[in-house]
Amino acid sequence: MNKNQKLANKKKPKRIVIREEYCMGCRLCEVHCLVRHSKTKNIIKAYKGEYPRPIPRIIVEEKGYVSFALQCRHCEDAPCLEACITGAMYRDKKTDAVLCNEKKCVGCWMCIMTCPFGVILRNVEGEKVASKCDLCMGEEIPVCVKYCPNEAIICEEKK
Amino acid sequence: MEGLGSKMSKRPTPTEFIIERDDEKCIACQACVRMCSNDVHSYDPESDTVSSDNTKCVGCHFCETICPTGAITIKRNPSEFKLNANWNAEVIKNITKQAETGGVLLTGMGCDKPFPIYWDHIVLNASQVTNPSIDPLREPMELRTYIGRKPDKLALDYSGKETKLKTTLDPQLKLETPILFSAMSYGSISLNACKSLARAAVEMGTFYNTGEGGLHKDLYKYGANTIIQVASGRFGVHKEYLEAGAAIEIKIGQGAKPGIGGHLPGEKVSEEISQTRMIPLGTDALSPAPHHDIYSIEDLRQLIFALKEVTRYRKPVGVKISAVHNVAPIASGIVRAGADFVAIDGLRGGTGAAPTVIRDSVGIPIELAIAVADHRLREEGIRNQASLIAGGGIRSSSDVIKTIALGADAVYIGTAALVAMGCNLCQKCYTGKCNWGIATQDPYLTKRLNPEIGARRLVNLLRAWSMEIKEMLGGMGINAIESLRGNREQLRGVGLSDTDLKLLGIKPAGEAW
Amino acid sequence: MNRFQEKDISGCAIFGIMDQRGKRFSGRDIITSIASMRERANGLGGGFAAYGIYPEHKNDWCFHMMFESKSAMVQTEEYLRDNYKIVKDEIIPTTEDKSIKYRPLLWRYFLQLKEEKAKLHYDLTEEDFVVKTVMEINTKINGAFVASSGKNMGVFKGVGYPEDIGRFYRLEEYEAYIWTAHGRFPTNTVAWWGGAHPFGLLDWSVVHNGEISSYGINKRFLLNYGYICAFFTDTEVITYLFDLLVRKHKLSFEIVANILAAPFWDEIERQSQEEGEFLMTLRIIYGSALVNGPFSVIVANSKAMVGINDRIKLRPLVAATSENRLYVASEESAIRQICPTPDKVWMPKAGEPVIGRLRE
Amino acid sequence: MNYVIIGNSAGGIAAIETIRECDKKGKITVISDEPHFNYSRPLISYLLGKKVTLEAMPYRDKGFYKDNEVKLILNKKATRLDLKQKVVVLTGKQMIHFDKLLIATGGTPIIPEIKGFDLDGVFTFIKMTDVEGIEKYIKANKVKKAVVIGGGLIGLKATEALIELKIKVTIVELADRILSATFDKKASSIIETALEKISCKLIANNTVMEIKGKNKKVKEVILKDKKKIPVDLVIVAIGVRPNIELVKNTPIRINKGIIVDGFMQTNVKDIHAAGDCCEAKDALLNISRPIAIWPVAARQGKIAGYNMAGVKEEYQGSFAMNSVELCGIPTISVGQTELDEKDCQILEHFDQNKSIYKKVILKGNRIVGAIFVGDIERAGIYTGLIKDKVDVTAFKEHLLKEDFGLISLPKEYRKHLVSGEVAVI
Repeated sequence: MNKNQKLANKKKPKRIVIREEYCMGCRLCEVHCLVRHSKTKNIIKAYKGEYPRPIPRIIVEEKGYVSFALQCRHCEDAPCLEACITGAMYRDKKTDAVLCNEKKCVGCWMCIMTCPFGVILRNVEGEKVASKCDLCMGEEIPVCVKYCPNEAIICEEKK
Repeated sequence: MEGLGSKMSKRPTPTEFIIERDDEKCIACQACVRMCSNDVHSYDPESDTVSSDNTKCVGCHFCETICPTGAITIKRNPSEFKLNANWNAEVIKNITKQAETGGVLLTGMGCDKPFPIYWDHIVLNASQVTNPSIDPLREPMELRTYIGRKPDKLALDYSGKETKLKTTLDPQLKLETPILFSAMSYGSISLNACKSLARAAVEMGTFYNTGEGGLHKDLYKYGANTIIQVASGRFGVHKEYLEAGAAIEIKIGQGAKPGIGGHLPGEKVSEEISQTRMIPLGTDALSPAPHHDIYSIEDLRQLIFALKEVTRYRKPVGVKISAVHNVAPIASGIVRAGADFVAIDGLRGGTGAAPTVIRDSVGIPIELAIAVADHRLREEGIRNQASLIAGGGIRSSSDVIKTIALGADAVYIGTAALVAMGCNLCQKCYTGKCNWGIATQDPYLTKRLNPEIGARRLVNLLRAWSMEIKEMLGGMGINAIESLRGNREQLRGVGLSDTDLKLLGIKPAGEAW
Repeated sequence: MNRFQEKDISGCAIFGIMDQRGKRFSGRDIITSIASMRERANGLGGGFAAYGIYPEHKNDWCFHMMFESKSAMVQTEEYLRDNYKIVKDEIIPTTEDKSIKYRPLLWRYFLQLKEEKAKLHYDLTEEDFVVKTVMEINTKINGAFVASSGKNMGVFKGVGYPEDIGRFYRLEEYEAYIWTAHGRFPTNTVAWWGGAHPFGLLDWSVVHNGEISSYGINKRFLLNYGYICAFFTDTEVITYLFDLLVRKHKLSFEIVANILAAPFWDEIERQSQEEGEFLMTLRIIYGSALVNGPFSVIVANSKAMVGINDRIKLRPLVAATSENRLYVASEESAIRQICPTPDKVWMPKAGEPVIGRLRE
Repeated sequence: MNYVIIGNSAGGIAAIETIRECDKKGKITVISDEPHFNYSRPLISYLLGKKVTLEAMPYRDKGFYKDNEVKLILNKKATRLDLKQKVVVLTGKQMIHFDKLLIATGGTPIIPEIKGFDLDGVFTFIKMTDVEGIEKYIKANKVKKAVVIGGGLIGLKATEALIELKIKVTIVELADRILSATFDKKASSIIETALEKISCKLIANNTVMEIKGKNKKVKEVILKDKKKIPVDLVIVAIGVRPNIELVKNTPIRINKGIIVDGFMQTNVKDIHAAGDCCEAKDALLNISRPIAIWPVAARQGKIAGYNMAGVKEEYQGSFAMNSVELCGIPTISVGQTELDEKDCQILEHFDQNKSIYKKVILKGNRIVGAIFVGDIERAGIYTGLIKDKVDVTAFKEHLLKEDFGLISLPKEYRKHLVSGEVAVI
């Protein structure tokens, strides 16, 4: 284990907090989420040159002037984890994040049925798999947090 | 000719801005479409492309900032009228607009005309050899400032064993840095903007000013760092309001619109604003040009003392005026009327809405105003009796320090604070469509200003300026701001006329002590 | 350029001796000690103040005058005669000294204010009237300068090294209980006799080493109280500040030290509530009298001698006592030159005054 | 502490995880009568249809038992319980002592009383061994035609898998339509139409009376109406019932399944039960009954695990729900999907062209059931509303709108969902 990994291990699990009062509805979180989960990780190529087009794992809801982004809450008592029949949905030991191993997922959608936030999406562009927020594993902070221009999505350490 | 008066008669004029969209970069994510309050951008699902309508663009640059690929550039329209020093493009456009509408031209922010900026013709001193400069990173450097009436001398009580203080100071405002946020009302700016200012004032140990919009219930908790304004409209003025702040400021005038009142259009008078201002929902909030209970200096004195009575002499009561020709004697009159501080707002001071012609043609620059007012008060031996706060177009720490050296105790910043919060001076505050969420009450837009970010940016600005002021002070070998205040020996003029130099009370560059 | 319009910027050596019993002694010692700090001066100014030298005229105002022309003297005398009874006037005795090249006409007057003038100016104290006289002469009569205007004291100064000036004025022949001295190193002003130190007003005399960056506001602060700073010297400003704060506002030297070299806010906050409030009030009222920039200064009047440093001690100041004598100097060596084994030698802290009072 | 778990599927494994979470030291022994170290039973149709490989069947990886320090006993059936000695007796008379026991023996297929059930080529469809048997049989006998008895979820998933293998399938269903237990008529008909499109034949209102064979191999089924269908393979999928063989004739109380309390404990101290073999609280119906679905088994296993390890956790009850993609159409049904219209209010959205059907069933001001066919995005939000028994009066008209989301919910409830703050409703 190198030093960086050691440091990463020490990090306290984070959680993403959504603050609808500051969401402007620009949807840049969606844009950057899509790019982060594209093959090329290049914003222009992801939009203009990738087929199937990648999909964002964050949802922006809007009604009137209220809007907010929403992604997996990585629940402590996650119903999707219980419901997953393949073991594709798992809890990352290091970060406590709920992740989906898309290679294992068969698209039974039990997770969609049980997720009370409705933030697990069917990705049917390629293999049908459940698509969800992975907290941008490998990034310092998730890109939705990083690029939200108004700090409507913030990262805070889990209590 | 009857009836021709104010009918609209439209004729297209060249747009002010051109929006350049780099189609190779545009990913049609529609962030610009969603964000523009002026509906400049639109998306065509058929071709999956975004296009822009230049005629609606006000040049606020929000879309440019938000565009994730940098595909948008806002440029000034290079289309030019035949070159004419007298009848320039602005003049032609204004006449055309008025020929169409028959109305007064409105604008926002401060005077943008090329009057001389005296700050840019004043330079500061620094220590060389004969005295050491001081490094503010290593040595204490003090910016603390007290605003309020000071006695001419200390009174001591010698009656007891030990000498005791007999002087009881009049109420003072303690500033950790000599910069305050000037009056911007809730109404002219959003509640989030007010919150940003208030929180920044709390963190930096300074003050923000309610303007004439009353005090929203969410803002009462910042009272210790609030200057409560009483203006001609008396919006939202009640006992609780007057007692909520640390000081009271009677607003007589504003640099951007000396001599005229204010007008908050009914569309901006939302539920919350109507409650705060205590006016009916959706009605225009009109501030009269004068206070109708102040037609003379005696009347002002009565109001000053009425306010002092209400607050039981626990809070300084000041008066804000715009800088006009007689600013010095007026300031003197105000001090003699009992004000604890006089705020002077110069020609370049901002506004949420003012007739363009007033904004650009009335009043004098703050540099001259503060210099003559300070001088006058000293001449009369009453400088101690009130503090001077100068405002109106202060853009940098250099402007701040020069203004203080000219004689101000502290400065008010308004426009600079707005810029820190995002404003790009498109001057369209009066439309209520501010894309930055500052000069608007539209809930779609106000949420764009996260007060945490706003406050942080304001704090950063004040920190940066304070640090720069300390550096400059240190350079002069001074470690307390009071030793610079009114210390015009530290200033020199460059390229100023003898009259300017005389009025500013400074020597020309090149002249030694 | 008019020499009056240039502010003095200087380095300098300062020295002061006081016999706190009031016992008078000759000026020989102080010439010796100031000579030892020759390095600190550059020959462009030196001077002395002496207290107790005119016991026979101790109730008369004594003006030490410098005239650059006969006409200036005539005008001045006319003005003085208008307002005062001239008890006595005489040339200030000097000796020939090769090092002293040019010299103005040096004259002293012993004066008593005419009663009718005092009545006419009932709103002024006699001291205020004397101050007014000094200001009038200094600003209105071309070529005339009042070097000192106190009682039973005098200022002796000129262009040259201080020891030469001292010999020139034959100071070994005078006896005083306070002597202060100054060796000047002006950096960019034209040397002239009036510009040398000490600066005197009433019985105040000030010798000063430093440069005051707050000069501009100190000057305007004084203007608020009717003091017109005509000579563009820091010394003048300090003199007036002492006159204002001690004579007019009746503040003690300790308090004045806390105004001129005010403690920092964080230091004030560390004090007890009462003390903190006192210091805060002082700073709020007298902020513009804070003397900012490097200085060490020795201020004297007929009753006391005070040495103070700036608030961060950017200039040297040493003090010593030996029996009844108090010494204050730029350098310890200068003290030991005439008092090799003092009882106590110390470096006053920044802003901490050294105060010697005449024991009654 | 000596923990013994009988059963190695959803309930058992969830129990292992929670016991280990709370008790790092105790000894855990798992007994399974299957040879596989673990696998996901619902995946067997995917395995048969070759959508997943054998390697993908386990839903916990190989290191799972080692990491959790579990002693795994495979291929041994627990045959008897000695409650006095606190001992489980295995095949071969091996005895395993326990301090705490979890019975998670799952379900057992319901076998109809049909003649010829014992013929070769007749299979149930529950376990991996079933798939192995079917695969072998198909290969050996070049199976072309099959009959699936039962048009429930298992039957349909089996059908789908067989169709993938290019076998013609006829479904025989006793009810008037497929998926009658979980779907309403409209939902059923969408799937029936889709089945037709892939040439799957459905015979409803009917049942198999007899299976006939030749050389002991299945050849033909005879329906109730005497109609004969020639077949090469029969899969019986008419449902499961709790597997309670082990506890019969013990003091452990049983009804349809093993009866447990709110802490998943049976009437005998230190003996818990979880999963398809037991019956626990149905949160919607407020009765005890077996709900044989994966998420419920996992939840019950988890609760049982906590309580066995001494951490008091109460089971809040569950309700029926199913998600399955049939013929490429995703479907979800939650809660009570068929109620008498007098007792409830029904909101419906039906788009025949797009084969999209959504239905929300309300009782009073609360949602008690929902069906989604074709478009299941965000269906979990409704599950949540059912589970939390949220009063939907304020946003009832938004429930089936296309943009329905958390934004349609009252701000306070939304905040509670997003930030975990306590809801004030």
